Amino acid sequence: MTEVISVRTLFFGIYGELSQYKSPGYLELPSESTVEDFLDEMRGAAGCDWLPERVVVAVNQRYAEMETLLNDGDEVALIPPVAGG
Amino acid sequence: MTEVISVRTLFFGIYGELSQYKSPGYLELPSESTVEDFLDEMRGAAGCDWLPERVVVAVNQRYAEMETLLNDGDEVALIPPVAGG
Amino acid sequence: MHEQGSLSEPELDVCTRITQDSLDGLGAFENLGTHEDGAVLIFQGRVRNTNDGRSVSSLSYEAYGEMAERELGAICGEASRRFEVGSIEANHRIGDLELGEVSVAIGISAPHRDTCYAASRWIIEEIKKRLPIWKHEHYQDGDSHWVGSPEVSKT
Amino acid sequence: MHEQGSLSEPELDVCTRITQDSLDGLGAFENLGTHEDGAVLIFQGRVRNTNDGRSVSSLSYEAYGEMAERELGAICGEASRRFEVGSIEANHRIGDLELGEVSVAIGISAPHRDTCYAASRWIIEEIKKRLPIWKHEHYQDGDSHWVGSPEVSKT
Repeated sequence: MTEVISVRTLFFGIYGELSQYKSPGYLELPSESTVEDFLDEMRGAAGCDWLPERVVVAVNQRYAEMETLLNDGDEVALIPPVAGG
Repeated sequence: MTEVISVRTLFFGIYGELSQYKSPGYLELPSESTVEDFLDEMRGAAGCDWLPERVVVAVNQRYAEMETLLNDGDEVALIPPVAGG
Repeated sequence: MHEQGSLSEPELDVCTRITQDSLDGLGAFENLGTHEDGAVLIFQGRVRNTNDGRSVSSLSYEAYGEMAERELGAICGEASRRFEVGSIEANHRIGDLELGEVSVAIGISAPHRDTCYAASRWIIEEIKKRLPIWKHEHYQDGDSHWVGSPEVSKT
Repeated sequence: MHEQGSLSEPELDVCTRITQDSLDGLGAFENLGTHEDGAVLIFQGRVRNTNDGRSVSSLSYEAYGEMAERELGAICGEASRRFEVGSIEANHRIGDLELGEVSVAIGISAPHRDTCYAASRWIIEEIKKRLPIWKHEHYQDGDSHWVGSPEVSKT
């Protein structure tokens, strides 16, 4: 088991606009990290302090819970309020 | 004022089928007759005894009430249950 | 797009038709509405191959023509006053129809989708209630029946 | 008409697409369904010239492409299990759209019209709830806004 995992980060809509200058394309996290750990890291070390308190997250193209465990190589997307239709 | 009025009679759908051999194309009625009088006459003298107890009637292409007064030259249509759509 | 011009009162954009011609195509609805309209809803009724458990082979629709035209216009005019619609196009077919052919087609445009669904639904229900049109269903077994009418025998 | 063949289980007739191509035409819906279907309902969402009281000049839709395709397929698959529909064709446009262009188009065929209305309504509401697509509205005054997102300022 690796001690550290690396996940790919994706930003869409308003988050994409806000993240375009300084947000990471990948983030390293301790293994056994959850979506919630990921968000804490994004808001802190990764400098995305503009993220609102509640953020919807998709892991590998599926909506995820805060408790969802992340694995090395996962694609983690930050989903602002959707507005299709 | 005429003592007698003549109305044109129209039959549709199942009524058209039932009326095709012996139903009148015109009916003479006393002046001041109503739709109800018309129906009584149809069921009796005009031989349309197959007409059900409740019949929807249109006078001059508009739905009419039993109390609607008829005038000479009116077009009176017997409307079976509609089934458009 | 039909441009509404610069009238202070919006024009009533309602078009209705009782016709022997095919309604199968959707061409009549390609350009429904204006840039005010964020939603379009098109309903088609078609001849099904079954009804009440019987195998249908074909249909004939008979209409009280003049009255049907008047009533369909009245229904759609009333819809345009009840609901905040942009345009309405409603057509009913008469004569002989094969399986799969379109018997009724109703297109609505409106600023909002709620209005489209409500108006479309209201119009088809009113058509079924009051449009003087009768459906003669022919079955695979050779029998036929006026839909909705009791079986009356000539005495 | 798509013939369903002679399978004992009816095939799931669902087709979905996230596309940069125009959805303005109705051609995709001309032959929806089979002779089992007595009703067809087609919904189009279009770019309106106003939203929340502001004059819109154009729109861009951004999508999380792979996830949007998966979700749209999931929504329509779920609809086909919830409702007794025949066929479903649902398409969402992405990229830059002009006023009046179709952003979303949903066609349903079903044996009965109740089902068409219910399924169509359900699908468009689910799309608005969960399809990962974002609308960037451009206004006549030169301003722009991500619809539904709070105005967040980068600190």
